[in-house]
Amino acid sequence: MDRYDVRLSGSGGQGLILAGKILAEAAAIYDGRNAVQTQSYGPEARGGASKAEVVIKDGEIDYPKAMDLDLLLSLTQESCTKYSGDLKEDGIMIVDSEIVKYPPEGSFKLYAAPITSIAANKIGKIVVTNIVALGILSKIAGVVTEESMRKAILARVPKGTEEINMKAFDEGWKTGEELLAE
Amino acid sequence: MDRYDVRLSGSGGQGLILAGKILAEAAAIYDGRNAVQTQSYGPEARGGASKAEVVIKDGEIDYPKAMDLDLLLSLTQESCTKYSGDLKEDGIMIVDSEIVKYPPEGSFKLYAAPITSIAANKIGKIVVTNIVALGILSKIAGVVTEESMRKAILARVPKGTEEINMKAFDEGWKTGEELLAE
Amino acid sequence: MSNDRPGKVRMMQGNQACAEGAIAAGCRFFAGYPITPSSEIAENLSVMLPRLGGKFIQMEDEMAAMGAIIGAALTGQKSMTATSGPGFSLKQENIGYAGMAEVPCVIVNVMRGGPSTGMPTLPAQMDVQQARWGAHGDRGVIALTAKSAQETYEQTIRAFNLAEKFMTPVILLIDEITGHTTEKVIIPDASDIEIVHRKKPDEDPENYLPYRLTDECVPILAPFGTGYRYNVTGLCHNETGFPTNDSHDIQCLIERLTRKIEMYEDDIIRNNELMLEDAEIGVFAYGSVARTAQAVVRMCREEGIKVGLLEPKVLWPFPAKAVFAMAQKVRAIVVPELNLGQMAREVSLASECRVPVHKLGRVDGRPIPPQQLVEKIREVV
Amino acid sequence: MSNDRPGKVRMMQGNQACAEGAIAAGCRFFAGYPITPSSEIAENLSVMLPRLGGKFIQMEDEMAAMGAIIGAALTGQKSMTATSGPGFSLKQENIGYAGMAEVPCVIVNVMRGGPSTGMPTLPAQMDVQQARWGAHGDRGVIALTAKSAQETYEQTIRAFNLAEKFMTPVILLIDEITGHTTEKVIIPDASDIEIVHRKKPDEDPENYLPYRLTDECVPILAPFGTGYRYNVTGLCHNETGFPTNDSHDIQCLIERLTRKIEMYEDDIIRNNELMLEDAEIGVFAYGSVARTAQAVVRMCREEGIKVGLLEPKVLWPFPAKAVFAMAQKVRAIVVPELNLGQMAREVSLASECRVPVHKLGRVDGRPIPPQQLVEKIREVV
Amino acid sequence: MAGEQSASKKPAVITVNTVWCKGCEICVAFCPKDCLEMEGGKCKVARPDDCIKCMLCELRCPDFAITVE
Amino acid sequence: MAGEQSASKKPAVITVNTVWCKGCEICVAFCPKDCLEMEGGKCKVARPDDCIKCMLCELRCPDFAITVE
Amino acid sequence: MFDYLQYVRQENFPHIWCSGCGDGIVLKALIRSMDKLGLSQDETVMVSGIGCSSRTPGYVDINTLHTTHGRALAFATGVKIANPDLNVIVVTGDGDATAIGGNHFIHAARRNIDLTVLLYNNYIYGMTGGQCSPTTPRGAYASTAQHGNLEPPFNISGLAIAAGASFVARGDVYNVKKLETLIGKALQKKGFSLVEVVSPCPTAFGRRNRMARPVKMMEQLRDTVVSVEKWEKMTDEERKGKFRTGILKDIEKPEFTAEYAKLIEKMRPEE
Amino acid sequence: MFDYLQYVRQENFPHIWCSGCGDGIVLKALIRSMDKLGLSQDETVMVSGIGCSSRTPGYVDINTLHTTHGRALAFATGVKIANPDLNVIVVTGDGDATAIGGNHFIHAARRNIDLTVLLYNNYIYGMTGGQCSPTTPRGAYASTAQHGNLEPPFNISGLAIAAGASFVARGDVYNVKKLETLIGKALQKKGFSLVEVVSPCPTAFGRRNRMARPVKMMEQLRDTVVSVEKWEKMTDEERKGKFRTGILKDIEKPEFTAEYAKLIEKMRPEE
Ligand SMILES: Cc1ncc(C[n+]2csc(CCOP(=O)(O)OP(=O)(O)O)c2C)c(N)n1
Ligand SMILES: Cc1ncc(C[n+]2csc(CCOP(=O)(O)OP(=O)(O)O)c2C)c(N)n1
Ligand code: SF4
Ligand code: SF4
Ligand code: SF4
Ligand code: SF4
Repeated sequence: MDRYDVRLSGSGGQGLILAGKILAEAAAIYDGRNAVQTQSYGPEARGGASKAEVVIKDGEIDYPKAMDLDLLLSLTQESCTKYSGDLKEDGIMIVDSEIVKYPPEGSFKLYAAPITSIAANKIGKIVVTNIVALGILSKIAGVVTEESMRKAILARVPKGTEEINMKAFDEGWKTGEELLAE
Repeated sequence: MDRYDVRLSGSGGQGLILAGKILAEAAAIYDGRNAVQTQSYGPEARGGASKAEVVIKDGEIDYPKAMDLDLLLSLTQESCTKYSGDLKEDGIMIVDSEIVKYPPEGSFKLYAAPITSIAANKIGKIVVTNIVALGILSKIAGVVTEESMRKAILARVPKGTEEINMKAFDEGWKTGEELLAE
Repeated sequence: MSNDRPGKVRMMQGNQACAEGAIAAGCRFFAGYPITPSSEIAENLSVMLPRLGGKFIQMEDEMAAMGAIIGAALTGQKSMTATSGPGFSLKQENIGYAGMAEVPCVIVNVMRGGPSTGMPTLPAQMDVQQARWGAHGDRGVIALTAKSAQETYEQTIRAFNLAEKFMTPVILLIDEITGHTTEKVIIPDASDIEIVHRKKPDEDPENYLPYRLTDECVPILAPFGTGYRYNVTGLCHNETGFPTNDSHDIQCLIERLTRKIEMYEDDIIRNNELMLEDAEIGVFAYGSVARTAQAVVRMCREEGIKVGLLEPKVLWPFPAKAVFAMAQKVRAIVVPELNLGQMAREVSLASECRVPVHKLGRVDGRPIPPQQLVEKIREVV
Repeated sequence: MSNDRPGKVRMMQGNQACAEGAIAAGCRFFAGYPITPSSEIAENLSVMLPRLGGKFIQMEDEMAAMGAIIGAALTGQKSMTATSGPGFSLKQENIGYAGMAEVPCVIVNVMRGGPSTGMPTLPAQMDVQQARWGAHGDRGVIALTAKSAQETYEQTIRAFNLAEKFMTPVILLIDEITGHTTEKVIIPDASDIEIVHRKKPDEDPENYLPYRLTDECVPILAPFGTGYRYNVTGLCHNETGFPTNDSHDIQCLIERLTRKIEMYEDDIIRNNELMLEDAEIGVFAYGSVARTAQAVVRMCREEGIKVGLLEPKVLWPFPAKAVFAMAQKVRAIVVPELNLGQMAREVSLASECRVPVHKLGRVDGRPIPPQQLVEKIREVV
Repeated sequence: MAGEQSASKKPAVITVNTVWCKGCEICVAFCPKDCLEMEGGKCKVARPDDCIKCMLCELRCPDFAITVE
Repeated sequence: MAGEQSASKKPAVITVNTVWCKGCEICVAFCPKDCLEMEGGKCKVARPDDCIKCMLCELRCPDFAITVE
Repeated sequence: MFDYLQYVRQENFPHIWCSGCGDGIVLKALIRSMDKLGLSQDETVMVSGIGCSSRTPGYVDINTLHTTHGRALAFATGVKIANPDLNVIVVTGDGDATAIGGNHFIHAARRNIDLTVLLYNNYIYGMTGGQCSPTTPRGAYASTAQHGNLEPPFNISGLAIAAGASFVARGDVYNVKKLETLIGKALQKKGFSLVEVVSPCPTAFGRRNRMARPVKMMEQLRDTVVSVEKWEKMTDEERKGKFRTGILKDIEKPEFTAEYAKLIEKMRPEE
Repeated sequence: MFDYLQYVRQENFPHIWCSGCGDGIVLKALIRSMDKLGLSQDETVMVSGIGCSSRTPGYVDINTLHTTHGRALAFATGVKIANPDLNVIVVTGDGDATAIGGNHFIHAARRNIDLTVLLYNNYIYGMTGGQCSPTTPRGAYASTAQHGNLEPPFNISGLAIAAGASFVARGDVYNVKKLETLIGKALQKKGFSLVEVVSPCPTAFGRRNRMARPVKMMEQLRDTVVSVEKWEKMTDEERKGKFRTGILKDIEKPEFTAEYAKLIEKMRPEE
């Protein structure tokens, strides 16, 4: 398979770097393919718009930074505006429908869901927003297997939080299904 | 005139560097020629054998270090042994006759006088040994004028010691005359 | 890369791979001072080392960190420090000391953009000449590079091996991209890893000369505390290790410090070549930029442009022979790098005017994307 | 040299001539840390400066000394420090800062033999590549040299002039021989000395941009305290002086730091040529070794060997054009230097393979006597 | 000192610059009169009339985001 | 401590290594019994019989040049 | 209403500091002190090193100099000696001033050169992500001390006193009015004056040490700070876990640039 | 007769120190202490920086490491942590330890790592020809202070105490037996221990300050040294121009390598 470039964007503290790591590990360790994950560093990465990128490929990954994006996830308006320029024409954009009010125009496929609210209301923990997003994303992108995603999540989240995170993933996955069905 | 290379050697603290500076200034400032003066530095220059070198020439002085010596002054046995190798076949060696008991053999001209004793006994100040030596040397070498030597000495020695230094130079000059007459 | 070798698969950052490589190489002493983008190396080792009985210390500054690893190395420990440009500058005096006193140790520089504080969180390759010439005085230098987490792991091990073999500080230059990119690393079985330990003296203490002149040109320094009492100094010294002012001894010493690297050049240098056999355009690229170049070679070939890649794994000693060989084959050489042509000048020198050398320097803290290099190559063609 | 110019004749060491030159250039701030063989520069200035209302301070180390002169320079003072190899290594980080923030100042390195503590009291020219590449990051570098007390006096003045003109740290490299040799210096009348002062802004504070991009490529920094309030940083910054992560701004900045030296190369570079017109063998020699070479040119000519000398007064930017011109005339180039070929490699690069370049490296702390160079030339012939 | 104003009788005008406010909650936690609240991650002036103009919220705001007049 | 030997009755054997002695005069100046003298820029044992073996000359000689037995 | 805006560079706001970081609080106290003393913005220079705290100069509308890590005092020494008419304020962190910059710190204090140093002590390296600093308490957690810190911390103020500073005070960002007073005193002092400001770093220190919420860190300050006056009357038992704030040293001694001016004066006739 | 020769490298004698330099006297006191404590020559390492005093390692027949200027303590820290079984002695000068090396000095003290530091304080830079050091008294002359030194000196022992050293003593080369005792105590202490040894430099300090003759410098020591015990009973007036020798601090506190060993122990089960 050709390379698949993903960017997860939002603001510092939303757990997107962890999400990136999980996605990459799902692909590379559990699906046995290759994946590289990068992110921005330093004080600039603290507040404001932040991002994590994952490139997935079967063969060796040359250029490690995301180039033409196959998928962009945006949890804030600022990050959506700032980071959507590289999205492919036939790419996928997933946004938090309640926060990203003005997604850019383009020929890409746009999927909007109230991701943060799902975490807050359906799971009751805003910290699992990233996992909800991963559920949606993996369903829609179809680039990693569901099983690998679950394994990767369980290997990464703090002990004792496995259940709630699985619930979050389930909710996301379900939301993804709904979005695809629409 | 061709370059004239002089090395003043002895042990640290005998004032040979000052002597070198005086010789160089006599030649360069008062005789209006060129002169470069170099010396060894660092802890090695403290005790043991130490040296100051002066090169005198009418034109520009290229290579600044003494090469083939026209004249070597040695106030200690160690320095005489260590530093006499570069003396020209027809060069001049001036030694303290009471201290340098074993001057090397060679075709150079050897002049020996009790330089330190002259300073100690005739002038009564061992610190002027260097000036006595300068007196002998300038008479024998004939490479700088007597008048310039005197000016250079007066310009360099501490205030209040002018007289005793002139006396030391006189004694040296006289000794030089005697040595030449021998 | 080594995806088909058996071993444990893990996802890790280049910086973590460096720490893992160090442990695998037998490193049991790390002294450092934090600096982005290298700090994760220290952080990982601060956790790992005490578990293995090894020592981690965060020193008060970079001079101290460099001094500490030299001290530790003299007790026989494999020792390492890690830093970035500003710290690398500060370590230079003591790196020179390690060179002069011939103390094996590894210095990792995860390059950011400079000069000065520059771009602490963005990549560059602006310290590659500094790795060669950063310290005062003349001596040979070994500097390796790596382009991925896997290679960082392997090159860290190699850095230790070369340090121990040639009794010299070895520098590993990676950049912020490599240091901070998380990717797959296959950790081989310990038994599959080649590990070199410095030689031990085989004579009695009475006959021991720490800096004995031999044909190998590499001294054998006994670890402190093992009964061989000798002197180590940064002053010019003779075979005994004591300071000397003797002309012959000094000339011998200084020449040997360069020769001991030069004479083993073929041993030390390693290159990777990609489709160079029939190439008309040669690309010389190292570190993270080599990944761009790999992509570009394939892209250009698809376009019908015969591009090949020479990718040095060792920057110093410079792979002059390989460059010269390439220069005899290709029509032009392109050198993309994250600086204004620091290695391009070496390529020019080594190619002995056989072909034009084109530089492509990017210094805005961004990697060179494949497209940019492709365009440069099109221009050259 | 300038024996026939009017002026006051004095005997002085190269190091004293450096101090005198600094005073003549308008230097009124010196911060240093003692080190052989440079200490006499500090010692002389510690006596002279307070007499002129200038400031001398001995700092706690070399990092501090370099920092202090940058701080002083930003108040508008002409500032200087002096050191030798080990201290030069320690100053590199802050030299890079001065380069990045574009603060004019002068750094004198009286070279001894290295690496490390090496030969504190013996001469060498082993830091010439370090002068170019010692600090991390990319930027242009100006480094001058001098071979006599007279030249040291003149080149110190020129170093200040270039620093002020191009808003950059300027390095003066002399060696222990030049620093410690006492000889005649003719001090010209103050009115005969060309002195450059940095430009002052001519706009109002409101419109002032410290790092404004102009065709000259050289910024105009107002002295602190004169009503222009701005920010100076070693981070990559834009025209305002504030840090930036903008790709375009950074690329502009880093490229400009190199270009602002490169574009004025012809202005900056100065060479001395001796009997090069009809030469068959070209000698490239600088600093104290150029004196040996002068003697040798004459000696060889007497023997009937047509030798000529190219003696650069500026080592960086490297006089590539002059070397290339020489390479087109002569049959071979010989590069005698007190290191293992640091400038010989530049000569090779610049001569573009027109002629063989032979190195003659002496690294035992002794100068190259004329006889040794003559023999080398005979060998080459 | 700023605190001297607390005697003044004019009602407090408390202004929050929500662009600069980073929601650290320090002003809210240490207001002696509990005038402030968090809303949407930013400080909100909830009970301005209770304000005694002790100025502590202003003095302690790290982000130059709250002023009391 | 070395000083304890001062009670011993054997006459002192004081040895000066004149190659190492740099003639600083410290031993001479601070010998409580004035046993030592300078000669030709080196220390000379002048009155060994007066020595009380206080060892101070040995202890203070910077050049490892004088020993007392 | 106090007008901070005339002293700050609004174009650079909001600043880069994290939510709840004490650095902004110190900056405001400094601005109020400067205002009260009527320091001229044109004649005041702020010098910093590298670190979160050292980013302060970017926000103050005076002459500002952001130098290399640890070297702020060296640069500042050059500025002050070259032009003693300038007010020179140094802003630095515990790492910047006492790890890599420790040498300049003790020497500037020894020399007693007229600099006002605001040292933001947050017990950690904030900028680089939470490594130990020389003031990290024994046993505390940091990214390079994940097993707990083994090293004892410096008493920074004590060190400055031993090194020769003429004015040393400690303040904190909870007690802001007192902080302002201490900074004002330091600014007025002719000589090396230090205000060590205990300032929380919720991000790099707090998160690892059960104080992720800024308010928690401020509460801790409130509960552990004791004035020097009160401290004197406390038993050792009572002092445990507390620290002193207030003026710790304030003496008169010759100041370097003043001494230098006398030297120049003395030399003048010789010309 | 005490046999120094078994501890020295005779081939390097006579040593390079000037006539009357105190450095040889300290070395002898150290050798006697080592002998008395039975320190194994094979298991003892001496680390120095650069300076006259730092040339000591060349003369002692143990493991010796002559490093870069100012960095002895950093190298020594590496040696000691890497192999805590070695006895590590650091020999350094006032310039080496408190000018360029000041940072390592305060940090080694803070860390309380088990090093024994002999700091030869001769108030000057001897090796480089008599420039000011951080201990040169105010008003004294030096090659970089030919108009008289403007800067106040460090109290080195006081600095070490403030930085956290567990053992601090001051001795001098006139009172050699006491010096030997102090060095012995320092060698036995588990922790950072400093012996500041006041040692004359007739060449670089004496000549410029009317004490060219070594004996003159020794006399001055004799006349200005006061024991700590006596010092306590003296009035401020009587103390003028005098200085204390003896043990200035001696406390128990955790030592770094011991703490580290505990950490390793704690980690072991996890493996
Ligand atoms: C020479 C050098 N070494 C290391 C660094 C990396 N660095 C930048 S800031 C910093 C520590 C900052 O800590 P502190 O001074 O306490 O300030 P804070 O960020 O906590 O305010 C370090 C280690 C650097 N920039 N330069
Ligand atoms: C980096 C560096 N800076 C400066 C020097 C020069 N230097 C050598 S020894 C010394 C000072 C020695 O003084 P001190 O430590 O007091 O020792 P002493 O010679 O007086 O025993 C200096 C400045 C050096 N070798 N390296
Ligand atoms: S001024 Fe005081 S009372 Fe008023 S809101 Fe602020 S903290 Fe509360
Ligand atoms: S042992 Fe004492 S009494 Fe005897 S010579 Fe030496 S100093 Fe004098
Ligand atoms: S103390 Fe030692 S060196 Fe000095 S005079 Fe006496 S024997 Fe000689
Ligand atoms: S990391 Fe800490 S010190 Fe830095 S801005 Fe954030 S809270 Fe403040």
